[in-house]
Amino acid sequence: MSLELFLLLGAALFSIGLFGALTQQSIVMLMMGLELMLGGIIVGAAAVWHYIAPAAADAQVLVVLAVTVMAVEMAMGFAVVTALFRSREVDLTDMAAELKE
Amino acid sequence: MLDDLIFWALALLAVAGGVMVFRFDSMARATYALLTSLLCVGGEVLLLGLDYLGVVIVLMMTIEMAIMAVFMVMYMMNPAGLMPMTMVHNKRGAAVICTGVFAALAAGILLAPWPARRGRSSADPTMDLGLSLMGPQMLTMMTLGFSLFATIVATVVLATRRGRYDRFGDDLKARAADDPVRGGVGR
Amino acid sequence: MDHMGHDMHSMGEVAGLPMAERDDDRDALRLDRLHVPIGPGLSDWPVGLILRLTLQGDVLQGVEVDHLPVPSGPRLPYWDEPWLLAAQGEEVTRGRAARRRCAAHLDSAGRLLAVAGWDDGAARCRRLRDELLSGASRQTIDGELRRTVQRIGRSRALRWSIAGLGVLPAGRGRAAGVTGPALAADGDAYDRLMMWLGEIERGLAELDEGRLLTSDELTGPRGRLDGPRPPSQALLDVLPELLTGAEFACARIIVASLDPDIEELALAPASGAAHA
Amino acid sequence: MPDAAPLWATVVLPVVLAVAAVVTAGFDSVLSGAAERGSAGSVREAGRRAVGPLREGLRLLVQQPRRTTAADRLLGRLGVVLVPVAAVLAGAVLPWGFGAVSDPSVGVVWFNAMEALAWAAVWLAGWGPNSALSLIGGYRFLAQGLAYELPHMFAITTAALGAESLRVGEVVAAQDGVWFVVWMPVAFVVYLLSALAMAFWGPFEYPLGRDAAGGVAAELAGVDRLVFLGGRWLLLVVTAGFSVPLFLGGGNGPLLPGWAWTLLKTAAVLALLVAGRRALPVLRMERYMELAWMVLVPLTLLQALFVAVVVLNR
Repeated sequence: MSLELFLLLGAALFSIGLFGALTQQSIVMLMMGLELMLGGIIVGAAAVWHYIAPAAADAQVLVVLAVTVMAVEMAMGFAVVTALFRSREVDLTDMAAELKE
Repeated sequence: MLDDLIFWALALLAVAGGVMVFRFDSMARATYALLTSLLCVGGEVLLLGLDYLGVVIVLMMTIEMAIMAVFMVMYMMNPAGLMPMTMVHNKRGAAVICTGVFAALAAGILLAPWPARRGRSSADPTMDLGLSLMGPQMLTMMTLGFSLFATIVATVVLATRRGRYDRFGDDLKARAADDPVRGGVGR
Repeated sequence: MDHMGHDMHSMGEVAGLPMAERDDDRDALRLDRLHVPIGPGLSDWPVGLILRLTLQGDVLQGVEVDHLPVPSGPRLPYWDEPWLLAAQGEEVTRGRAARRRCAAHLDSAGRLLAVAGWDDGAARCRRLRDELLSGASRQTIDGELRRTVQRIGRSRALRWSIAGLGVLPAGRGRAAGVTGPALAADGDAYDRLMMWLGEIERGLAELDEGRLLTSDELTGPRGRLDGPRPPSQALLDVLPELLTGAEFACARIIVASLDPDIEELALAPASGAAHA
Repeated sequence: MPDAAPLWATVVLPVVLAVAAVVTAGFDSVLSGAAERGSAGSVREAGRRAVGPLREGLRLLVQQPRRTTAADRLLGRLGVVLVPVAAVLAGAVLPWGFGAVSDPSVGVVWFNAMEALAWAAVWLAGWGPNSALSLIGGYRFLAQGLAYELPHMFAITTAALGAESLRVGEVVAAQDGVWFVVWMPVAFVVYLLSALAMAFWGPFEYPLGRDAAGGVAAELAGVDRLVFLGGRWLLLVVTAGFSVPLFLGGGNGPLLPGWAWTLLKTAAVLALLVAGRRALPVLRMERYMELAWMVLVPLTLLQALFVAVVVLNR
């Protein structure tokens, strides 16, 4: 176990999440990609706390921040999907983009 | 040694779960693959000695994914994955971008001269976190609090169709709310 | 790639099951609809009743009432027997009729309480029903029956739980041809339960009554038997209106609070005359 | 104060919990027998009724499992197994007397997280069989979770606040003098309510409601059913048992040793719940939800505020 390994794990999760967020058409699936990216960030922040600056709580605060962002992102995402679905019957990003035209 | 073993097991499971999120046809399975992945993240955080944050991640992610599954089933066209279909766009471009991002991150991680550990963790990192959030990081905490509050208001406004005029009449004088299903407080 | 994805819903079957289709719903979300029949055999369910439900989530968007074919033989509907026999000219004591009425209401109350999830109350009602039908004398059963009825009547939690479900005002009930306790209750599921409990307590006083039932007293546990249609038919007729828009659990409670008796429908053919 | 528990405790814990669950189920069976068939009359008959759940369990062991069309067996099975697993994991922080199998520094949060796991498990078990009624049951439990979880968290937090620690051992130690139930009655009552809700048992049986033909458990048969329903009794025992260290002083008490007091108090709480259940119908979530959010949440917040002020002035 070393800092590099943890960071690589974080980077892997981040990249997988990014792939999902870029490719998925469904807004809900896109959010799952975002969650995965935030999961990668959490691993990175916790590793930095443990291996570089355990005396300061800043990295811990970053984890708290990431967890909160996850919650906010999910809640807002589903609210937006519900509103979109109700008014336009759309749950795909491409279709939402077409609505602008 | 045991720690190494746990690290590798959790890491592989986390990555595998993450990959499976976008490979499963069934929405329920995709959601719970994501949950597996995030629970492993929580496990890694526990392994790093952050007990409180690790357990909180487990707690929050479980609840979050349980609710997420409902929305997945509600809005996705193929919730149970009984009809295999793909709903992706721009797969190749995304693959290139993501490989590039991972390569860049990995290069940075492996090449960067990481500083040596400064100081040592106190006996109770949870206490540190609390003191920090209530002290130097108070501004962060307040921002988080307000954004959570704003989220609650915004989500309700976005998601609901009925306002108080629908429930209590145009003059808001109706004694009992006109809801499709009656609640338990008897208003 | 697949922008027309939503049409996939209407495309036939998967694994031998029809796919759900989408349609308008209560919350204006146009979600998937499921067609689920419930009945004819289900615990705490009127035997023979079939409801073809259109469910969105657990909200009933549409209800079709159906029932198993009713054998129209010489056997009279069990719960209405004393009154019909009297109408045919047999000698039936008022005590026997009161006993049958009490037992019928205990049966209905037991079903309603079971669906409302009060196992204890339901079990007590059913035990008392069986004791009544097996001929327990008034002295032996009086105390416990009164205690049980009072206990159910006093339960605030039960009232909190089922009040406001399936409101059937007397005007609408009368228009649909409902008679008996459901009409007299003039209210929701809780009012109908209280009406049953009241009739049980009144019937208790008559258990040992030796006078004979006259042939024009034709009011069974579910209503007047000399009307154009059997009382349960009217109860079935009001079901769709009361159930549409209700949630699944509430729907079960509403059905149990009306408690139509499918057997009673055998009275139907001879309209105008109750005795078939 | 808390001693480190020996390794064998890890093995003994599930057994002890299972025995407690069987005893509780037996007691419940005696009470419902009295309602269904009149009072037992003889000790022999009462005993026969008490072993009813055990017999039923054996019957389920040999029963064939049921298969449904297009079921998601993996997820369904996972949900069924997770219920008892979550219960035992949550039970790991239960102090027996003064020593628990494990007493981590965030034991209170750990307990809560394991319960949340049961949340997801019940939905999975309802999703698995691809049946409308069991899915309705699964959704009901999610709604139930949304209703009880917040008041529940505030109630637990209040106890931790009173002890100024998240370690269960220290919460017990803080009740050396006055039990928390004395000055946190609201939190205690809310905790008991949510303990029942968490175990989806008694008045909170809504996800397994009779009206939905057994809800989540509608399609479960054989060993699956045994594991799921047995896990539910385990959850009930664990959640009821956790009220003892949180509010009832844990192993604190005169004369008797700590473990005996824990046992006595746990039995008393369980008896109260099993007997109290007989007076209540099922609380349906469309009603309870509003009650929980409009009444219980503010009440528990006020309780927490009160405790916080007391702690600050101590």
